[in-house]
Amino acid sequence: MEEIKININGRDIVTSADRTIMEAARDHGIEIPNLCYEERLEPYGSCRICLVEVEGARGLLPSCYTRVTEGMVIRTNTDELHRIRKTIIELLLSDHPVDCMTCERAGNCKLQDLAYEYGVKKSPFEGEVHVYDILADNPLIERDYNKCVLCGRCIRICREVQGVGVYDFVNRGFKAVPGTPYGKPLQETPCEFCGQCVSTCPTGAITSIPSKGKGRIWQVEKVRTTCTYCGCGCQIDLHVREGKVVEVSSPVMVGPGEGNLCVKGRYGYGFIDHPDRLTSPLIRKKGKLVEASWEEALDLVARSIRKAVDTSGPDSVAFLTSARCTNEENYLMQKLARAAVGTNNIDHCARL
Amino acid sequence: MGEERTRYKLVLGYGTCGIAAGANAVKTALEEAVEKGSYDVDLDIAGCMGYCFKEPIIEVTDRERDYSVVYGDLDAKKVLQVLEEHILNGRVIEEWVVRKSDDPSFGEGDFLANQHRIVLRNCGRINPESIDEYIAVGGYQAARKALTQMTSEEVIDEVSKSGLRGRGGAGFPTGTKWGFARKARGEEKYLVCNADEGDPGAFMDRSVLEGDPHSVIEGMIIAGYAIGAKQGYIYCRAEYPLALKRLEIAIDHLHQRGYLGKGIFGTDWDFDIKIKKGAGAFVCGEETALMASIEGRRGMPNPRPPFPANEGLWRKPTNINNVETLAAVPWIISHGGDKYAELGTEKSKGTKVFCLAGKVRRSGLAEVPMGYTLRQVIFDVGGGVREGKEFKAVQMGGPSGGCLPAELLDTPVDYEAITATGAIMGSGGMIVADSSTCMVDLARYFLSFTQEESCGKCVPCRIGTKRMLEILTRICEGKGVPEDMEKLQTLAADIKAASLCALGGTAPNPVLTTLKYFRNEYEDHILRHKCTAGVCPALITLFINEETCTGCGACLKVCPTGAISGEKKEPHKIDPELCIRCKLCLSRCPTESIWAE
Amino acid sequence: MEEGCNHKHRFASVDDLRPLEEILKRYEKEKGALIPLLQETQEAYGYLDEKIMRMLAKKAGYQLSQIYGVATFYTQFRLQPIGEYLIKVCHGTACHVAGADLITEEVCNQLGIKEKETTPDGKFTLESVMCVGACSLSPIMIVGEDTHGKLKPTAIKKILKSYYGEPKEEDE
Amino acid sequence: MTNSFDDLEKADCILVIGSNTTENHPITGIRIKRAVMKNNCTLILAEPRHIRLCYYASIWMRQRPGTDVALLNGMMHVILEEELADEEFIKERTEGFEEFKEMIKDYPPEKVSEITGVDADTIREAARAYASAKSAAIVYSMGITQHVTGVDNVLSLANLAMLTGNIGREGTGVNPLRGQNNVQGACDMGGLPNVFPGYQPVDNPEVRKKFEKAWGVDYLPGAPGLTLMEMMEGAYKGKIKAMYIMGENPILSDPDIQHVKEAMEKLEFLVVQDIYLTETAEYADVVLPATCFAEKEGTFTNTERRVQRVRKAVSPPGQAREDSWIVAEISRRLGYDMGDVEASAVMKEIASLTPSYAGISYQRLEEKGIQWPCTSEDHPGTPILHTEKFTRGKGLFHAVAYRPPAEEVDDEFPLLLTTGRLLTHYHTGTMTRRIEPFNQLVPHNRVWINPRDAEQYGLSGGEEVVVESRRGAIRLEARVTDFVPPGVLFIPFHFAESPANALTGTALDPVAKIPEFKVSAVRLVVGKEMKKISVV
Repeated sequence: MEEIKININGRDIVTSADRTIMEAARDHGIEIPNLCYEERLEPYGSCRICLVEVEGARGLLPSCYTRVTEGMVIRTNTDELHRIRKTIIELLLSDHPVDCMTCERAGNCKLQDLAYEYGVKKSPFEGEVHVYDILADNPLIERDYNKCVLCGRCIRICREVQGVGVYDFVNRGFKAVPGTPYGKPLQETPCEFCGQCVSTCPTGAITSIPSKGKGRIWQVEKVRTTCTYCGCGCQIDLHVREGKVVEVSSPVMVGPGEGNLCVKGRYGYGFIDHPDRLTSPLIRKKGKLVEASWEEALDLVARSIRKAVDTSGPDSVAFLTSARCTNEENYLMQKLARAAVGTNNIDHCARL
Repeated sequence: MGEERTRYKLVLGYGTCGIAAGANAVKTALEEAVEKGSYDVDLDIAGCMGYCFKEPIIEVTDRERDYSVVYGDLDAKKVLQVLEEHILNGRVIEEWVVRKSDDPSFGEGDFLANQHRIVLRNCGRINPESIDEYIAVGGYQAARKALTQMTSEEVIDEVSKSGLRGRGGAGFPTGTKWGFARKARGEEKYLVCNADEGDPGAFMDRSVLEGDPHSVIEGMIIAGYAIGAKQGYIYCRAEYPLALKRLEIAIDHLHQRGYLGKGIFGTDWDFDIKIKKGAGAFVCGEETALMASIEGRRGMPNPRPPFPANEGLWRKPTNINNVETLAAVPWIISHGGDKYAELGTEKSKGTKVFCLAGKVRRSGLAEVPMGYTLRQVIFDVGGGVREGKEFKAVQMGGPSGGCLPAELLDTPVDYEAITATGAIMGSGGMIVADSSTCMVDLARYFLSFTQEESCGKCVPCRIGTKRMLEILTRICEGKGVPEDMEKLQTLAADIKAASLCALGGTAPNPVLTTLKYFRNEYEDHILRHKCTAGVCPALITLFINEETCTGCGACLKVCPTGAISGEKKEPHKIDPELCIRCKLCLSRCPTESIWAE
Repeated sequence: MEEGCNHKHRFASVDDLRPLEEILKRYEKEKGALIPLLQETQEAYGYLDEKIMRMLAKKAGYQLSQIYGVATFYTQFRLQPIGEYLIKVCHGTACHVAGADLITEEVCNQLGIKEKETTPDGKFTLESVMCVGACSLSPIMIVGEDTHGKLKPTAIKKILKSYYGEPKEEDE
Repeated sequence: MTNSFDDLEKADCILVIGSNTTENHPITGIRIKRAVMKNNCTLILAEPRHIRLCYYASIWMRQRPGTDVALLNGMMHVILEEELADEEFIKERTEGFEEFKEMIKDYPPEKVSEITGVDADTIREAARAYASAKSAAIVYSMGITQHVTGVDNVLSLANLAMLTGNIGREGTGVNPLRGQNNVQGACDMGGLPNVFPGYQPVDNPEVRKKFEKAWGVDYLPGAPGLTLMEMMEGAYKGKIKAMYIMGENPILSDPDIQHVKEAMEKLEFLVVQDIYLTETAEYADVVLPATCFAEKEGTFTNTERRVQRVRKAVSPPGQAREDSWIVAEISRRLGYDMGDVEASAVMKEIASLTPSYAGISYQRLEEKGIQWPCTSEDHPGTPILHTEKFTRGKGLFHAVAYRPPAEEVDDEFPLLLTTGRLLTHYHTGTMTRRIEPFNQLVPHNRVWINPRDAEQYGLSGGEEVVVESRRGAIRLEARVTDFVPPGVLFIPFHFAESPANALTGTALDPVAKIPEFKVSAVRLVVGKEMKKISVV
């Protein structure tokens, strides 16, 4: 891409012609506030929070949508822009329940952050407020459209990224709201329960049911790891609180999944602390598996393998290593078979 | 048209306005009578002649004497009398005459005499369903000339020279716009005719499409050639069934003649047109929303840039022009851009069609050269305010426009001059208001319209206009507070600056202009709890004139709250405590004895 | 009048898929034809029935959400069946100034229904529309395909009555 | 994968064959869908079932299960006939073309159409679309490999890619999607009977010497060991005495589970190391409680060869221990001390012995994953394989003739069963079936039946039926859907209470020893007759 020169807030910047103003600014450490913008999605330009001033342009331009052009002179932080952004936040809050105390997204809410940044305590505008039923028509995803800011991110991610298209806006104008056709519960739509809509919702309008009330964003420790399901290798953050995984998210634009997850990646963590987990070695005694100490169990394993090797040779022992385990564990397992026992009888379920 | 020329030609105004006024009955009566009797006439129809206030009308042309008379306010009975008196007896029925061709001062003759018709050149003069009639008045000469004798650059130059600006409202120079689309990279390009005339109070596009569809199509053929688009779309409101029908007929005829399709006018240029019916969304008049709608999506606008000229329909370069703009193009090509530019002001050239409606005496279509003053349009053409009442305001540009007071009547019709007042030229709607129109209510009305029509995409328009509307409603209900005016003003400014498209960007205009020019009415509502126009229900009281009330009981029956009492044949009374000011009684009273204060 | 009160809409039953299939066929190759598809389907069935929409989505390759989004965006589309005659009262500026509210109120009064409702006998459905572009004849009401201009609330009763098979009187 | 996920979005054409990508590799599915939606990429789909990708495909070839070789040969016939092959690539980069070309002559589209049930013109259209694209990628998965002709299928895909020069460039390649998070890694690490880590053959004395030295042992066996299915057979026949299973559940995942159970019972000693008491663990003599991915440090290698970190987030429950610790403890007790088995140290050892992992270290992985081969510390990794030459030098065309599946339908077993996964569940369900919301969404197993077949059996959906094969029978609910073609049933294998693999056969691909999960002959039993059949 062609390199071009622009000026943002008095700073000369060299950027490439395929960048938007917001991207070019971000590349150079200038953050432009936004709400409907998401890196995974096509720009939309609806929230008007990211408006900037461009010399010579007819009116203000949405920085998420507008591509830079040679010689563009941009201002992102004028008094007028500040006032307009504040008005927009005030308008949004005039139709938004102020229940941040109990809202699932408090601390992780773009609207809350904006209100904080622009010092909007209470909306000066009064008027009709939407009252929608909270929709928890399935075990995973809750929709509370009272908190919706109509950024369309749920609709767009479902359509543009997932290609599923569960939602669209229903009605128009003040009555517009995202929704399923004929208001059907999610299970009666093609919904795959990937929770991508949850991941992109900037407010508490769409939230995950399993993690509800399990911890605020600042109460959890995020541990970056790799998803344990299929071979895509999506990068995920395990949200850990008090020794438990309470939620899973994916860092946007990181790793092969670029922040996208499927139903298993996002919601398939409940097995980790399931009561069925094995917590002690077991040894078969009188036909039954009973608890035993590690010493006892390991000794028995070693003794039994040794016995087979001694009586029938190393190739009478077989090892199944695991496509579920780490590289290091697999390495050690084949080393065990080859170096410690002396057999190449090692395989795993790659064939299954 | 028969081979033998009859002496008289009868042309019936057969547009939506005429039909709404009863032209169908007139038509049937005429047809039956002509078939049975032996009148030396042939019948034809035409679109709206402009005298909407006199519909149904017919124009009787005496071919022998080269003289014509327009009769108005007809019905099935009256039209038979015209046949009888005028055709058989050769006697003009003076009292029904709207216009005489030899005496512009007679009747309503000055309505037309004060106009300068270019866009409406054929409206009401030819049968819109006949391509032959269009060709007979020089139709398709311009397209032929452009395609066979001019390069596309020359066509664009000619249009640029004419100074023609987008008549949809924004007033962007048409030649420049075409130039952008011409230069845009891409093999596939589209031309769209925006016939989604949604402004309440504007009907010139409908009138042109119904009265002279070929001129628009010819304009499209020329425009398509100029920008390099082989496919054209006409995006027309579904609310205009007659316009749609006539467009379809016209396009059929053109296909038959080889004027549309492959290798048109014997050249190797291909051009075709598809009609897309709107489905009821005002916002689709906005270019990007219109394109979304053509593509089969919700008509929600997208930010610009990228402009349609570079990335439009199906992401291909697209040029969008309004009906009136396109209808002017053939004239410009035929007569030359310079000729067109002779009319008008320095920056606004040519003519503009206005729709006069509201409390104006002669409502209808008025095409005047740019530079005429509002006073000339409203008083000289429109005949001033109805029932001799006092002019209070003119609303220009519909929900995107503004209300201008009498002091500004000398403002010339010119994009920049009108914009300076806070209104906009808009598409050409002019609603005249008199003392019985409440300006706060009118502002509230327009805002409720934009609120209703807001697509909901961007926050300022979706919530901002809603909050403005709520404040205005509050004021109309007498619950306004003085700070509301300030609040409206600042909110309006932010909505204008921050909205995604022109719908939101101009939505506050009616409020801002009324605040500016009719602040006293706001103050009356807020401070004195008075609606001087007697419109806002919460601020009025209904009275029965005991002198004229006959005690018929019509009002009593209809009153939903039982606020009216009175013995039969005795004057009735309204209990202001119970009255909810629904005004139902007012409309029911046969003697007009009920009034609001 | 050629389009008098005999003009009746006979809508197809939603169990009859033939009209839908015909419509689908007509637009098979046209891109972006969702809106005309819906318009013609509505013309055939009177409204956009859920079952028909599901079929349309499947056969024409649209996501149902997209169809529903479009159907709820444009005022022309209806998700409920309508009466035999659709009454559209114009609320354009000229009509508003001329008292369109009173017209709607009177129609409601006469028919005992609210806006967007249908009379129990299935005769009329009432809607408000934005400008129909016949401002000089304001206020205006369209019943079925007939336009009635320069209305007064007092005229409503007679007009409505004319649609009940009684000899229709000339509009004033 | 020869190429990367990013590459899929650079392809002008993608051929997806034998992969229900959106359900089994949802995030790769996103890439394919986006390629179609955003970049106008032409998607060719070869798949018997109606899957979600059908909505995105320009061309859908609904072949009979097990006829992939014929289908691909048919496409290549068209490419040769219409001179759409990449002559230059064939000349410069490949060998064996002439023999291959001869063989292909036997596969005119009309003949192929009879075998596969795909319309000849559709085959032509697909061949043209693939061959004329500037860059075309192939994506496949278990629908290709889990056949007795699995290797043939893969070789045919390689032929197709080479024939058109669609390999070694951006947006091209032959891209298998691995079914489990670390199949790639388990293979890379030498979890195979014939190779050491990095695919270094065990029968190469040089290689053995290297490992003997590094591991400090005198002798490493040079003969390849048994594959999984051979192990089971060995156990069944008494040749295998002891088995150590780490994190696998063959009783549900392997074909013909009755046979597997019997094999397990015959073992003298079975140790199973897992996080749950799996169906297989029930047969163990010793069960060792292990850790799950959230409880340990390490790395996984994804299907595009990207090595990425696994990090410990929580502590294991009770006395459960890390697998590496367990393995090392057993090793120590067997007289072989593995030394430091802390994950980063093990990776150091891996890097030192595995050329393709040589440049990989935890320090580098901290930032982001690396795609092997990564041969040195400053090597950036390899997003696209075979850019200049193939591993063996020139690419070899294999003349692969069509062979029918091991089991074909007959009067007794008239329906064809194919198995697979559902989006919401995973593999044998040990994890996902313990997740309550998932069980609510998909509570039980269902067999998919085409409406035409359903009508024949008087089914309308929702009723219980029995599906029986020569090996066993299971009882489950019927789901009537045209997502399967007539004559074909589909059953997911996640459900222990109605295990699909009670029905599947042990016929193996002769080379890769992969069982033919995707084709079994079965019959449907409904109504009262069901009582007569004993189900698993």
